[in-house]
Amino acid sequence: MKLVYFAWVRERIGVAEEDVTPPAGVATVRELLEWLKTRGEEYAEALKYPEAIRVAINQEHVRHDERIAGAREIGLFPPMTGG
Amino acid sequence: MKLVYFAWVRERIGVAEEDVTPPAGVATVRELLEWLKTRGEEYAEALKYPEAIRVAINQEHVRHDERIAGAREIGLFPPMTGG
Amino acid sequence: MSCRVTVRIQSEPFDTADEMAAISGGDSDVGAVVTFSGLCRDEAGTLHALEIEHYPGMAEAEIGRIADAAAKRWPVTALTVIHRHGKIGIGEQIVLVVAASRHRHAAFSAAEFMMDFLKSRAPFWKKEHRSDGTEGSWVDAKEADERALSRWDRD
Amino acid sequence: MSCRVTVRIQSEPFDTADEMAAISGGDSDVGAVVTFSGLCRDEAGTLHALEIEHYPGMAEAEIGRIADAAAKRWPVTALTVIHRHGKIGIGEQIVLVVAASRHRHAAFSAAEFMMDFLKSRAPFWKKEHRSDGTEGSWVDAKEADERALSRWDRD
Repeated sequence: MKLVYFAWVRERIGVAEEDVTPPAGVATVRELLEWLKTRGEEYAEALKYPEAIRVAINQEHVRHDERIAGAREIGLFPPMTGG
Repeated sequence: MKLVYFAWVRERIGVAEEDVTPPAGVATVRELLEWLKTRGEEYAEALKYPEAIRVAINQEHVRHDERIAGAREIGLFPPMTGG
Repeated sequence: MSCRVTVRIQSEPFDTADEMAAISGGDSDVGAVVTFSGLCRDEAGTLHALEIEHYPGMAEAEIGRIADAAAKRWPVTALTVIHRHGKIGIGEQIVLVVAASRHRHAAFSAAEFMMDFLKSRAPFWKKEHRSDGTEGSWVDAKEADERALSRWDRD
Repeated sequence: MSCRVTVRIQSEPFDTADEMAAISGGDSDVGAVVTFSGLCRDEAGTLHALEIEHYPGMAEAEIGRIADAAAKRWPVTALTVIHRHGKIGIGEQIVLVVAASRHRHAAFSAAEFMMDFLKSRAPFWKKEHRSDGTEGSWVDAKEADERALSRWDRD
């Protein structure tokens, strides 16, 4: 699946997007965030407070207990500050 | 004192403004309206439902129990429909 | 906080973009501008214009009092109200309210408060010009407009 | 009631007067147009610009969903939202919402609802460009903006 990052999540991880294949057992958004934190220091730093991370699956907001099966694109970003 | 009329009050009375000297005993807006109704058919018609008439003394809204002593200008008009 | 209040009653049309520029121009602390434009509707084709009568002097004074009340209640930096009188064709602007502030809530609330009070308290009256040439009547005040004022008592 | 919804995300400035004319033009049943303009503030002189990042595709989709929700809730005839991205100087417009309807209450409510949800739900992020040349930080989300959503639950 494709992951896309925005704002300080993107800056801290150091890339704007990447393709990943989470291991079996990573079923929810919350589990995805925990797994990503194990991928390196920059991920651990970006996702240190997972509850502060907003998530969209296929460009729609989801909660952290949402299942990621079937997701083509998952966006991870800070709380929004538009308008 | 000067009376000024607007909208259908003006049309029914037939003049836009006039100077009047109400008799002693006409102390409030309500009494002024009752006295005006005695001045002719056009006044009786215009002021038939006095509770529908809005009143301003010296260009500020007042209630019908307001005293008219000291008024330079009294405006009589229907409920407003601007905006 | 001081608030610049501008009130104009005029028969000529006005330019909304100019008024918006004037209200925020030069003030780098304005983050939110809300405008309300009231347009002349054709009421399903039955009208071809409205004639607006007003009480000269009192109209300006009353709108100024409403603006002062709004400025006291919300931290707005500027309020502009322009109300036309005379004959106004379908689709033309009758009234414009512009409210500027640091944040959006104050601008929205002040603009809506202004319009609610302007509708029922500013001395203007509308007479219809009917499309079929018959004599139009004076527009009746709406009870809903009077009721709209009461919600500003609460919050 | 059908509502024309227009959503644009662009880096170029836009013209508010053109957007207002487009939304009410030709529709003689529009009596009320409310606009909201969000401007870039200088935060007491500390900023010289904002950089706005967005999630392409999702930004348009999310604003479209917010507009659909507003159109379902109030009888608006048209809604326009334009949001800029990229570098935006002090005093420039960041966002414009225009709501048109027969009566004012629907236009005010729809515009304010749109802004409240846009602030906390549309995927945009602001980064500061500081006047003193030091690196600016990402603007923090405000708790007040999140709280603002809850009042739309009630009425």
